[in-house]
Amino acid sequence: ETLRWARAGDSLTLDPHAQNEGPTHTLAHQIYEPLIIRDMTGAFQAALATDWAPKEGDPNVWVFNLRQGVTYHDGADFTAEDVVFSINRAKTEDSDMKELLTSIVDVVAVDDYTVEIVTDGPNPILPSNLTNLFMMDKTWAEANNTVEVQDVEGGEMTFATTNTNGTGPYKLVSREPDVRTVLAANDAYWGVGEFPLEVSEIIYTPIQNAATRVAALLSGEVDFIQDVPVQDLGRVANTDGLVVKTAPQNRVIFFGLNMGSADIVNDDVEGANPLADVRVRQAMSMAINRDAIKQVVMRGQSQPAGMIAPPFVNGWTAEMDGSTQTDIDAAKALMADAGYADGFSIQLDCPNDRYINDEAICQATVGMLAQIGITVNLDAKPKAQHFPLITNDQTDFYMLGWGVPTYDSEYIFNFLVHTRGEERGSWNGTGYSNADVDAMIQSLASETDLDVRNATIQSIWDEVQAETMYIPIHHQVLNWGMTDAVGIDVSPEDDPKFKFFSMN
Amino acid sequence: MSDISTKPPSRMRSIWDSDLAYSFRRSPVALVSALVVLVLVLCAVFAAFLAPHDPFNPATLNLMNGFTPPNTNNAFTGDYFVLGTDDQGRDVLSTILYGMRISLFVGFAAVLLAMILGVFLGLLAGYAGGWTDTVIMRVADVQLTFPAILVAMLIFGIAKGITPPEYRDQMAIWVLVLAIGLSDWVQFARVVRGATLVEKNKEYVQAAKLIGRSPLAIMIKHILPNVLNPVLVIATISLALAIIAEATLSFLGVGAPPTKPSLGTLIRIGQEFMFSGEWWILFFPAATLLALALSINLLGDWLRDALNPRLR
Amino acid sequence: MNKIIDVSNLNRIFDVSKPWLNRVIERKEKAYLAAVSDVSFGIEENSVYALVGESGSGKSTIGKMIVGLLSPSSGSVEINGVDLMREMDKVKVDTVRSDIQMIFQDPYASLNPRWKVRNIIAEPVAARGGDTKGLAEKLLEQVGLSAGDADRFPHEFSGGQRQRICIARALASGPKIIVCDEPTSALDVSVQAQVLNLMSDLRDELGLTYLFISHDLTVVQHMADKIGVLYLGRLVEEAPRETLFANPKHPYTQMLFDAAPRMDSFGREIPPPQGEIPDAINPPSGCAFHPRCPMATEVCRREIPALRDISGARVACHLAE
Amino acid sequence: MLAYMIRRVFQSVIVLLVVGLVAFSMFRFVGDPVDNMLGQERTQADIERLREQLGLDENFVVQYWRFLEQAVQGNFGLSYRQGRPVADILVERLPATLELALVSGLIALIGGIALGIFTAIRKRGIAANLIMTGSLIGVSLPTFLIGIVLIYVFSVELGWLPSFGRGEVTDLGWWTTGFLTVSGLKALILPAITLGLYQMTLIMRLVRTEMLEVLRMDYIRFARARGIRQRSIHFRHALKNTLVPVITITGLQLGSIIAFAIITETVFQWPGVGLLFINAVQFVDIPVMAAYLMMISVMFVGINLIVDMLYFAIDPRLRVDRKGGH
Amino acid sequence: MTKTPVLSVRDLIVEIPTRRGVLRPVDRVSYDIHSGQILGVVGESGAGKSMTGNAVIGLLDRPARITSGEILLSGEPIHQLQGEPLRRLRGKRMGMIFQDPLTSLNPLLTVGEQLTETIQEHLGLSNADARNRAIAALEEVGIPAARQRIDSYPHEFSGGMRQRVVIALALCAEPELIIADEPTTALDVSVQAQIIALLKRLCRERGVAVMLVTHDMGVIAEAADRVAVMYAGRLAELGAVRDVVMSPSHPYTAGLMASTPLASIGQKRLRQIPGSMPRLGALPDGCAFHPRCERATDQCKTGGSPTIASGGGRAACIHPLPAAKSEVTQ
Ligand SMILES: Nc1ncnc2c1ncn2[C@@H]1O[C@H](COP(=O)(O)OP(=O)(O)OP(=O)(O)O)[C@@H](O)[C@H]1O
Ligand SMILES: Nc1ncnc2c1ncn2[C@@H]1O[C@H](COP(=O)(O)OP(=O)(O)OP(=O)(O)O)[C@@H](O)[C@H]1O
Ligand SMILES: [Mg+2]
Ligand SMILES: [Mg+2]
Repeated sequence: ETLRWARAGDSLTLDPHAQNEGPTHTLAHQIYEPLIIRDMTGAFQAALATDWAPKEGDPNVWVFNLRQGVTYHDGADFTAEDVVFSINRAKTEDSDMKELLTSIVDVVAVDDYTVEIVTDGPNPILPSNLTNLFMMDKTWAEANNTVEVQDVEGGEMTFATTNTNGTGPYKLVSREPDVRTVLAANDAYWGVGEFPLEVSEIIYTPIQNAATRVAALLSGEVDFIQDVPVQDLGRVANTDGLVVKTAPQNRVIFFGLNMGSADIVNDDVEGANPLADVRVRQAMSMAINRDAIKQVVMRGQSQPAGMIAPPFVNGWTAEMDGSTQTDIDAAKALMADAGYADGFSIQLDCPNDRYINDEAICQATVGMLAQIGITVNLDAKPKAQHFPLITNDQTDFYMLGWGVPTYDSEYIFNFLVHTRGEERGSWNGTGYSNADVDAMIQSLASETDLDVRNATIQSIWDEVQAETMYIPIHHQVLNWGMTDAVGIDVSPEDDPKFKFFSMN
Repeated sequence: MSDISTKPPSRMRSIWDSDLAYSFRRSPVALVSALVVLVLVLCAVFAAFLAPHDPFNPATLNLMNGFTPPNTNNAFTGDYFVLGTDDQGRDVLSTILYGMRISLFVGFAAVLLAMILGVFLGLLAGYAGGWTDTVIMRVADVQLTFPAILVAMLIFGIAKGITPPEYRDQMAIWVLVLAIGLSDWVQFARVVRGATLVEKNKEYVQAAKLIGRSPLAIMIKHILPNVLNPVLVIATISLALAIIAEATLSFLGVGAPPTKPSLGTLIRIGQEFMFSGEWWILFFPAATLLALALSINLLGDWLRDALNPRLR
Repeated sequence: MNKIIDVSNLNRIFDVSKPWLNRVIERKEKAYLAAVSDVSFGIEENSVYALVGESGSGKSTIGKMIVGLLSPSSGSVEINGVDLMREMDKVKVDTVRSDIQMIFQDPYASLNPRWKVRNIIAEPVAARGGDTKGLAEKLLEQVGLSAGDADRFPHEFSGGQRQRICIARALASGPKIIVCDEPTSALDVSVQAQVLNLMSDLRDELGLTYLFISHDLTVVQHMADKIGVLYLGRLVEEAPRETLFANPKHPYTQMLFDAAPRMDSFGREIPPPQGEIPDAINPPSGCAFHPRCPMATEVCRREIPALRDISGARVACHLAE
Repeated sequence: MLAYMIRRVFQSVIVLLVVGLVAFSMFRFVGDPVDNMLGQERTQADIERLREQLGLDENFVVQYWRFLEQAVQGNFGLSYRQGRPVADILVERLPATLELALVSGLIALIGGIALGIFTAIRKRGIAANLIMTGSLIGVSLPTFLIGIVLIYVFSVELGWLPSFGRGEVTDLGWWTTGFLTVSGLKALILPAITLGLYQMTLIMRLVRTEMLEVLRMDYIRFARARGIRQRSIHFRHALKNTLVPVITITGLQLGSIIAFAIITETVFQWPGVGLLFINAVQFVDIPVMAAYLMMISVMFVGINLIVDMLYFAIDPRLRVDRKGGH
Repeated sequence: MTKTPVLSVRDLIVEIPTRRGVLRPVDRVSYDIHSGQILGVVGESGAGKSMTGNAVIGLLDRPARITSGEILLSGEPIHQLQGEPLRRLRGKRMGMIFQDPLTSLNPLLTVGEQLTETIQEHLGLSNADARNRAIAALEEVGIPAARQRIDSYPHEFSGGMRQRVVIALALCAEPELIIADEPTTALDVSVQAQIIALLKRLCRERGVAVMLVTHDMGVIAEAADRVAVMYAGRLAELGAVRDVVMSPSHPYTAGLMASTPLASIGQKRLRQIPGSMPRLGALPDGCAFHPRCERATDQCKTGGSPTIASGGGRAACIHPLPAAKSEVTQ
């Protein structure tokens, strides 16, 4: 059966290693496959690998046994060669996946269906880094001169940008970026019989304008949409033949604060950085009424957060996540303590097309911070303009959302807590830098003793929480709207894998 | 010498008696639309006194007031709002009043800018002729190549790039003015040029030349007052267009900031709640915009016919 | 008597060629229109000199060159012995400029509709920074309107009254010469009579000199002391009024006289003149009038006749005697 | 005529050069291209190399010239967003926009002219006055709102027409058309109305004004005095004369339809160049923005040329030599 | 004369309602025109000449309208006709010539198209016949090489030729009556003479009745058989041309004649009528001319002016001039 699927954005490229981004991976998952996937509940499931385990006697090596009899869409066989090729490809300069693979030093094809991955130290969580790492056919890549990963930032285009050859359940039939992508079931798929595979054709249309997207669902022009605007959930749910399904998402929304600089540009305080004072940061966090945001802005579709890790993640604790309370008076007192009784003004950079009601949350925050005297200038812009501000250290107060595909705190620390540097900390726009913490973070990669590792994680979190490095807002709740013919539950990754879908 | 034997009628009197005033008094459409415009403009100007709340002061907002329907008390806070509140808990009525102020300001300022620029260039092109004319009119052609919203988006993009972030909020309004104004001058220039070409061959201009008046004096003192009628008509219609253009730009995300929304921004926000039943967030701003733009357009329409004796 | 205006060998050529590109593509020469060719005449002080001729004959062009609104292509206009085009002395030019004023044909277009009559009349003085107090009122009375009219706008006046306002404006700077370009052709006869009378009166009172441009022979006959007849930019005949009307020597002048309707020619059945005025861009060779001239001979086709003095008149005709 | 056309073409080229300059300046000044193209881990050497590769070390004029050279060949480089040649993307998207523009243009033209004539000849009728006032509502609301309201009414509430996209399209070589399928045609209706409504109002009012002016001309009175039929007077004598001035403005209007398509396409998720442009703005995809600008100007200039030729076809006075001017 | 006049206007009143009251640009005007006759209508600008002509052919622009009186075309009343019947009369039985030949012709249609359209409309001829007829019409008005020039556009003709085309258009369906509203005002004297001669010839040969509106006394004297002098919407005097010009009865006519420069050759000053014609909205009571009239008495200020017979015509004056020879001499 045909499934017409719409969401706000489109995949950025078909090259499976060129971008590390949700919509891009979601599409790729239908066509390509990694060794391991997460099923619709988020649990590991064997894909191109049938089983995997650390090598006995060598904690630095993981052994993957590959599925046999898998063929690519062009008929070629899937072998260990391809795994070696794909992982190495994903580790190259232009790949956007390389940060997930920093620990890998070598990939060895032991035989046609066994692969060993050598890491620079014991890496207990390596499998979770591979769930979005897609396997490409080496022969096909070489024949089509697309061995190199597409350099997206460099404006490059390769054969793989517009052509695919995966092992996945669906084949690409046609694609116009931002317009329409058509996929058809792969009859030679290895999983026939194992998965429902009831969707035989997928027509994927990005619809940016939220009202239009909802209208398309309401008028029956599409069967399945992601990103239902929260205000329209009721309407969709109350429409005959339509259902809304929700689930907590693996994504937390928070504000980052430039606490590292001696002075900041976008404020009205001369010669000092008010954000450098932890009391100010605490005050700001206290001023934010997360319940009101949940209630009004999110229409109940969020889970107020006290830390910047989603509950799925190893290291998350209920106490930390429930640690925030709104207290304007206390916040004012803290401000006064810090010497900012009269407040100050600052600019808030906010995306307007990335997270659920991102701009509205920022706007509500403006009002809440105004109550403790902080005048916030809101600058909302498309994500493509927003994110570079963070990675280029050009913002002092920004909104960011973070999902943790590895389900482990290390992922968060690597990107958001570690001092900004070559290997790690690329999304840490706070200027926070603590050598001890950095050392602890680095130790996580090779710590095999899970208890020790978890203790380290906890102490890093303690530090992060104590510093109020980030101001958490909430965990997003995912909404999928669909016709009641579609049988599927929401996945926390927001990545529908259509082979799991049933249609009745 | 205190002169004048037969005193001509007083100024007020002669304005009242003029054909324009007469046709105005006789046209119900003109009267009603003028009244609407007047009321709305006054509301906007005195928004600070009329509005029950100050939606531009974030400190006074209570998010919990969000989505209060019109003429009800909020379920949590118990506050009352005549026209309800929007998603941020802002009083819709107050936000409309303040937003209209921004829309009108942008409209008026943009039209003024376009008018000054267009009238000046049009006069120059028409009067000087030759190369000056060719150059100005070619520039106008180029300008026309860039439709208004494109120009606006370009200017907006560039201005955003070059203004320091702390001024962006205030800049946004001026950038809108600049963007809309710059994309609108051409029609003024064209009309003024056309009229100037006609006027400059009239004998009163010859007479002024003969006296030895400078071209600038002739352009400004003699020709300008005689080409103002069509300018007035265009200005009126442009005003409505500018207000709409501002709304459109808001939709495209390059308008007034959401913390200081204009009518257009309000509509953009409101349309997100169209399916969800919070109709008032869209309806009231849209109705206000419609009333405003429609009245201005109707006035412009009437003015066009009233000032064109050949159409009566 | 001394000549207050001396026009000699005046030429004005308009470039009416098409733009360069068209000429290149269509292989056409540049096209010139000789609006005024080799015109010479003088006007004596306190006299009325009239130029007559059909439309396009160059009357207005000459008028404009004399007042300085147009510059001649060649030849010179001397006013009180000062050649405005060549004179370097600014002050001299300025005084001469204010000595000469102009009244236009269309009384409706001659007055800026947005200006009050007072400002219109005072402008020539105000522009030079002179004292304009009471000036407009005085002039208005002088031209037969009331002082109270100064506060009105032009649209409140009839054509004849407007023409009076134009005259008042022309008088404001105290000129010696007034160029009148068809001042009454837009007016009704009864009003025309008033305006013409006013002009005659002013001439006597103020000692004005008029260059009177018209296509109406009867008006010219009434007003002028000396008359020049123009055809296609050339002066074809010039004579004092009595001489001209008693004995027109140029065939064109004769044709004009015949064609003009008269009050006493009830049911007159004479053959109307032949042909129309030729295209000024490609005028006929020789005497421009020869294609329409009943007496034309070979020489007329070839040679442009020079102005010759013939019994008190100057005539440009090979055959006149 | 030939000379006139050559001159217009020449002027058009100048217009294009200027637009090109703007587009090029965007490349140069809105964001450093090197910044855009190199990731964070760039070295000074990388920068130098890229600068040289892009010719950024040359002087401005040389760079501009190079840009033009490329632009003339339709080469605007690769889209930052899609990593594909901009020209390919444009060609892919153009049919959607052109078909939409064509249909809305036709709606605007036919509706505008018909209503314009109607309101002009029934100047004092109730229907005409209603149309006149009603038409103002069309220009007193922002297009996007009209679009959304149409979607709400016709797609969501009534379920008659699709709310987004082009429906099924048929490939005809490199051109894709929605004209050949029912769903394609249905999908066109709402966007075309949204886009055409505004222009229709403008054209209608313009036609009315011009027609009223023309109807007062002497030759119309003279035609009446000769007993020519009303119909012939309106449609043969007046309309033709009305069209002369209407054509210029209409030409410009049709050009701006393509620009206004930005909004309509966003609302209806119409896969044309306008949507592409909006996406490009969001992604700061400067090659696409520049190419779009150039493309719009080429179209504009093209339309203007066509309009000029129409003049020649309609107005015999222009066919003979005119004095001076252009 | 016993024959029915081609045009007979009886007590025609045209009114324009305005915000400052109802204006009467044509006030109780009566006259006849017989076949082959030219009636000259003179008067100053705004006297109501064009309005009268337009009323006859039914081309009054709103809000002007005929409020009383009758217009008879060969005895049939036509002043109440509207729409289609009126349209069929126009061009077929009465034609009109406007002042400016340039603006009278549709610039976008060839002369031939405009002619054949008119001919086919009224005579129902085939295309070819209509075209031949059009060529004949052009030849008749003296356009050389008519066969070639018929496909030219109006702007390709000179001013005089254009006016000839206009006349051809007005005459092509052979109407009985022509209303010529200042047909020569925009033309040069030499061309004017040609056009007047043409009109006279057509009138004589075809027996058309012509109403020739002008403000040029000379043209009237030369072309017209009878003259109507209008002042402020009223007929001041009507009579044979020689009588009216040489021995006017109405002081206004006399003043008008005398103020032409021709009448005062040799005099330093022209005879002038003081003042100017009053605006329609501010007409004085009684005889409209009385404020400017030397002969006016109190009677003139109140009473209406009786119509008196004078010579072969009539005048509307209480104190008419003795029908003596006026001052107009050779
Ligand atoms: N600016 C100009 N450019 C080109 N040709 C001109 C210009 N001004 C006048 N002419 C031409 O010069 C000739 C003489 O014009 P001018 O106005 O002097 O005639 P005129 O005798 O005053 O005619 P009229 O009685 O119509 O006023 C005409 O053929 C006219 O077309
Ligand atoms: N629509 C109108 N409203 C008011 N007055 C009008 C209107 N139309 C014409 N008139 C007046 O009617 C009178 C008669 O006009 P008409 O055109 O018949 O004069 P005319 O004798 O033909 O003058 P001219 O010689 O200028 O053509 C004029 O006084 C004019 O001002
Ligand atoms: Mg002239
Ligand atoms: Mg008239």
